[in-house]
Amino acid sequence: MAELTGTRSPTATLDAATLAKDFPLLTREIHGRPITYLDSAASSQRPTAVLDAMRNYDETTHANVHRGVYTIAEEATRRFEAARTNVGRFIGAPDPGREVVFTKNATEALNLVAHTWGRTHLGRGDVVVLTEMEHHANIVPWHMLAAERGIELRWIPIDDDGQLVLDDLDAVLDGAKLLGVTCMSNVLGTLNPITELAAAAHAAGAVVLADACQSVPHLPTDVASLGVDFLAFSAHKMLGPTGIGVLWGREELLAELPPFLGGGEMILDVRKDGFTPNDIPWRFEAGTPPITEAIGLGAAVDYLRAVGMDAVRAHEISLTAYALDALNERFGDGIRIFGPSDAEARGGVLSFALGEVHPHDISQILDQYGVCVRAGHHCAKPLMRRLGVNSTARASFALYNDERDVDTLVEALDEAKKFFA
Amino acid sequence: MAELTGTRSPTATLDAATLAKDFPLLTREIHGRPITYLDSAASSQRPTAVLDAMRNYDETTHANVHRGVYTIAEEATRRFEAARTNVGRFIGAPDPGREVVFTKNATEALNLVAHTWGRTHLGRGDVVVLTEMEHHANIVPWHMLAAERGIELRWIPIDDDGQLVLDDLDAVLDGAKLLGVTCMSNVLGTLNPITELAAAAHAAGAVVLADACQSVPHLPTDVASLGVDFLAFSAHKMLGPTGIGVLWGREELLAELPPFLGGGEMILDVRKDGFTPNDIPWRFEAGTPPITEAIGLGAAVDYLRAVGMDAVRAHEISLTAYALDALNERFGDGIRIFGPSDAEARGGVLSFALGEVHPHDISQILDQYGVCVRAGHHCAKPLMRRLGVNSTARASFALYNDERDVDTLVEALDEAKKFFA
Amino acid sequence: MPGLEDLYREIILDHYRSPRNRGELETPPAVRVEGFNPLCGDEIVVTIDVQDGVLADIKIAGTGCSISQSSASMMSAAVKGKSVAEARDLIATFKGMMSIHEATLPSGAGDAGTIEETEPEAIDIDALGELAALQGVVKFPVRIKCATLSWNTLAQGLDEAASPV
Amino acid sequence: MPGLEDLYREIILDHYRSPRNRGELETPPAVRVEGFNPLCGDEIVVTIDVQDGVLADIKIAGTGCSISQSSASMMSAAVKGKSVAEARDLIATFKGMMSIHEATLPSGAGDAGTIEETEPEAIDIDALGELAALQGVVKFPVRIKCATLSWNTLAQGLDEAASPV
Ligand SMILES: Cc1ncc(COP(=O)(O)O)c(C=O)c1O
Ligand SMILES: Cc1ncc(COP(=O)(O)O)c(C=O)c1O
Repeated sequence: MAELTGTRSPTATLDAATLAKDFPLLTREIHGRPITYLDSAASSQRPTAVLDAMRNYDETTHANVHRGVYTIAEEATRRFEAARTNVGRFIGAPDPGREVVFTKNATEALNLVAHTWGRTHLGRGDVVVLTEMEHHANIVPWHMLAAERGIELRWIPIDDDGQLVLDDLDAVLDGAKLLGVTCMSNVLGTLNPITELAAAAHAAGAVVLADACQSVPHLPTDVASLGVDFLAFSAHKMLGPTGIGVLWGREELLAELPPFLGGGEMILDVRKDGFTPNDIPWRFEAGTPPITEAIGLGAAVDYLRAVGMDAVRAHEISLTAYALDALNERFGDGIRIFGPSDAEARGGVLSFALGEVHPHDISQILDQYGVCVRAGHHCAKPLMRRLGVNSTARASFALYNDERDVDTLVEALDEAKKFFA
Repeated sequence: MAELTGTRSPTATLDAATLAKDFPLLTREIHGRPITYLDSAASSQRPTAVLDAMRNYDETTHANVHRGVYTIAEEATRRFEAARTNVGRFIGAPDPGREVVFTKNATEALNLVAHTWGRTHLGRGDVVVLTEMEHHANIVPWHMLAAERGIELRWIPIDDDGQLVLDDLDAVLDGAKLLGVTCMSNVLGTLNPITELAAAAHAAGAVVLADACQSVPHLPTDVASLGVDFLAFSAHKMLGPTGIGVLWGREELLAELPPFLGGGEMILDVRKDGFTPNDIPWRFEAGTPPITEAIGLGAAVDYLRAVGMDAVRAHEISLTAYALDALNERFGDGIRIFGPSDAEARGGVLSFALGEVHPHDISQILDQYGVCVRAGHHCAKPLMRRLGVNSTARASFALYNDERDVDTLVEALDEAKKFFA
Repeated sequence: MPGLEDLYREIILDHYRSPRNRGELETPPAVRVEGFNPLCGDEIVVTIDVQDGVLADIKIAGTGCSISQSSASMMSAAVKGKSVAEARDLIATFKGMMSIHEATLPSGAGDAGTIEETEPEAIDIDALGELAALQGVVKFPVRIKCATLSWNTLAQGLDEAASPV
Repeated sequence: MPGLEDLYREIILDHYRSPRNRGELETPPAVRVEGFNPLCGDEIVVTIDVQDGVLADIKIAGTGCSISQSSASMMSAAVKGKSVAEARDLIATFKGMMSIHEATLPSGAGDAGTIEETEPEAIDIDALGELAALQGVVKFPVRIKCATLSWNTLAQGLDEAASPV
């Protein structure tokens, strides 16, 4: 996956400790200890540059977009649309101004595809293929469509290393109309072979909806070389604000879709007896969009681009390798780390079971040491069932984490283990 | 409409010039002149207290909500849910913790009702009654449902004073399943008799969906005394951030509705063969919610409550009366002001036609004087057709506007008129 | 564990490590109810044997964290052999102790961190015996659901046992 | 109007106050096309009479702001009597002048206000004659749609006139 700007070298590096200084929350203390934030897969922290960009917009430029002739309304519109283009370029969108739809989060983006593409292309008996490692956001919309119009869901299984089993791929995809697949599992860290999957899906006549929530923040992304048709992600996981997500779609596909929600902005005309929808991407953006949030997302993209996504990826591989080693060394058979054992085959998300200690208890004890890890099903209950657990503890990294964070995690886990022994 | 806290006296006052100092954007200059912001009906400005609350959250507390055991995740959840309760109390919700659904904007809130209530209660031939002064956000979702399932839309007309014609109300409501009505027109300023309408609709067996986008920011609101079933509004029009809106619904009604979007947070369980939805209000909040934005909305509510909604209303009546007088005096027959002529019967929204000068040109000229007014159809094209115009110019007030703003408007309009004479 | 004394009292850890009344009763005659916590996916199975208005036997199965497991274990010890009415009273008292934060969301006030703490209503803590050890859980709102899971499940079981088969 | 000299050139105001070729031609033989601007709700009606590859007559109706009205008026004067090919060239040139901002959204760079301005490509401004007066509109992006409305409508009319009835 080629990237556009910023540091290009695959050996590019970053200095996490220096970057961490850009994130105000990371200076906070928890129970008298410095915070060790290891829950970026749930939501990342935001650098001052992002917070400042939003504040600057709010203090100098805010007005509703797309409707005003006066100076600040025009500036607001320009900054908002510039953010759209900026985000589109960041993921290699061929036509960034038309193909990037702002939603409220990645979940809405995925639902948008189910509602608009799904309702126009899927009928009774049609097949949608998902993977066993999907997040609920890429499962439940299809369940809802299945209940409404009798579509069939098929599942690509995973093996014990947390990788998709692709031996029967052609059979699974046979007759499928859509493949919904996560680029990177938010539980296992598994990086799926999207390019290969997309090619197989297209050969079978299916369109490809990629859930890129966990990959866009951590890897260079180029929609063209991935070959997918739709791509969804959330700003709050990529150093941006809450309240905004993105659906990218291929121009030809988006252009033929009906609207999603109805209201202002998405129309060309409204009469008492009907309405005429607007052009893309606005057709899918009913009502006042998340304007300040788009500015923030644009600034987050600028920040990531300046650091360089290759450097982010390289850093996270090395940190993940370090963590895998450290955990295995300290706990041996006492820890079960889910997902690929090879750091290069995965992102910086480590779900684990620590002996008999329940994830809730792990997380609670770790909190005493200032360590933030998530405990739960991570919105992936079908995957939990496949793994034979109710929940896992999960530590996840971002560009501001370094090896000291891993060391703190390991020590705190040791305490938890002792406490519940 | 009784209000909850803050200044209660109907003669309560506020000092707009002092309050204006709380709004950083209002210190901006446009073309070398101080800004005169008269577009709050499109989107209001935000006080420093709101911006600070969001910044404080982002810098000290941010984590994803509802899923984490660790300290900041729990704090984030508490602050987020406290904002929900706070907003619910502000509108007199009997059960604020369960009846307030956070959406991305008011438009999503209205669509949510059409999708969930509409799809479970409306079939071919069923009647939805709207008014001729509805915003597109309360029209297009019903058009979409009409196209999908053949429901019929009926319209309550308006008279030449911009008031709903209620003579035939019982006939119009006869057999209706839902009445969708705006509390206050965003074009005419008309305040509709919601309590009366709701009673009539209930007598006819219809539920009532009120669009409170323009009323919640400017008037005391008490859902119980209004007697409506659903109420929708947006934070960005009430001194809060973009990216968040609210649907309030009566507990019994919400509790029986199916989910809207599918994903994390809105489920109790997900299996490969289906899912179990969560309790209200979370059932309707799929994915990561607008967390920072909820904090901001809570702070906006605090700000409005401290000023006192009675004081806001009293101020806006007097400012509107002053503006009506000033415009009529200066332009006489040369200006056509739409909507009720009595300031008490309307909110602080003044749409007008200034002779033959096109609203775009008015807005453009006014901008040279630092005056921000909107020109267009204001997302109310059926109303525009009823008024016999394509667009209007619209000046709208908030608690930070005062009589000097009106004076500046009048002078600038005079220049526009001269320029195009 | 410094800072967590209120949560992880010794008696709680004891019940967690050596849970009482573990297992499942045969159904029928026993009534079997499952409860689960959507937050973490934990599931609990409560089987009860109600005879002549008395909760003659109870067993607990399923998995969960230390709080949910020990709460279930203590509950089973507390209600076993009691009348259904007494069990219901205990459930009400226990949930009263827990509901302070479960039901009452942080109220009104600001968003800016100034969240009011509601004081616990007067409840008969003495009636709870060693269950009072779970009182510290209310300081950790996320864990309240863990503590109440088995109790909600038991309540449901009593309802089912009461309704004609 | 100080600050707006670029937008409201004298010639623009002249066409606005005294629009040329106002009205509608009889259809048929004329082709009638409507265009509208969703931003403001303005509608324009262009009727054209194409004979032997020549735009023999054109009339403009509808309502709009000074920019859309004067652009339509100037356009009508400029294309009337021209060959269809020449009219199409002029449309392309005019839209070239306008599209700088219409098509090219503010690019890449920051969100923080540092929006690159793209320089106009080389277009044959001379070919535009008095229409060049509308060049200033590109500095007011919201108004570009006003200026191009009649041109897009004309283009559509030429397409319809060309397609077999
Ligand atoms: C009366 C009315 N309803 C609905 C809306 C839609 O609000 P939003 O764009 O925030 O969804 C608006 C504002 O644009 C409005 O004024
Ligand atoms: C893989 C994956 N998909 C989808 C989502 C949903 O994202 P959001 O909650 O921002 O809509 C998440 C995060 O929760 C995720 O990790």
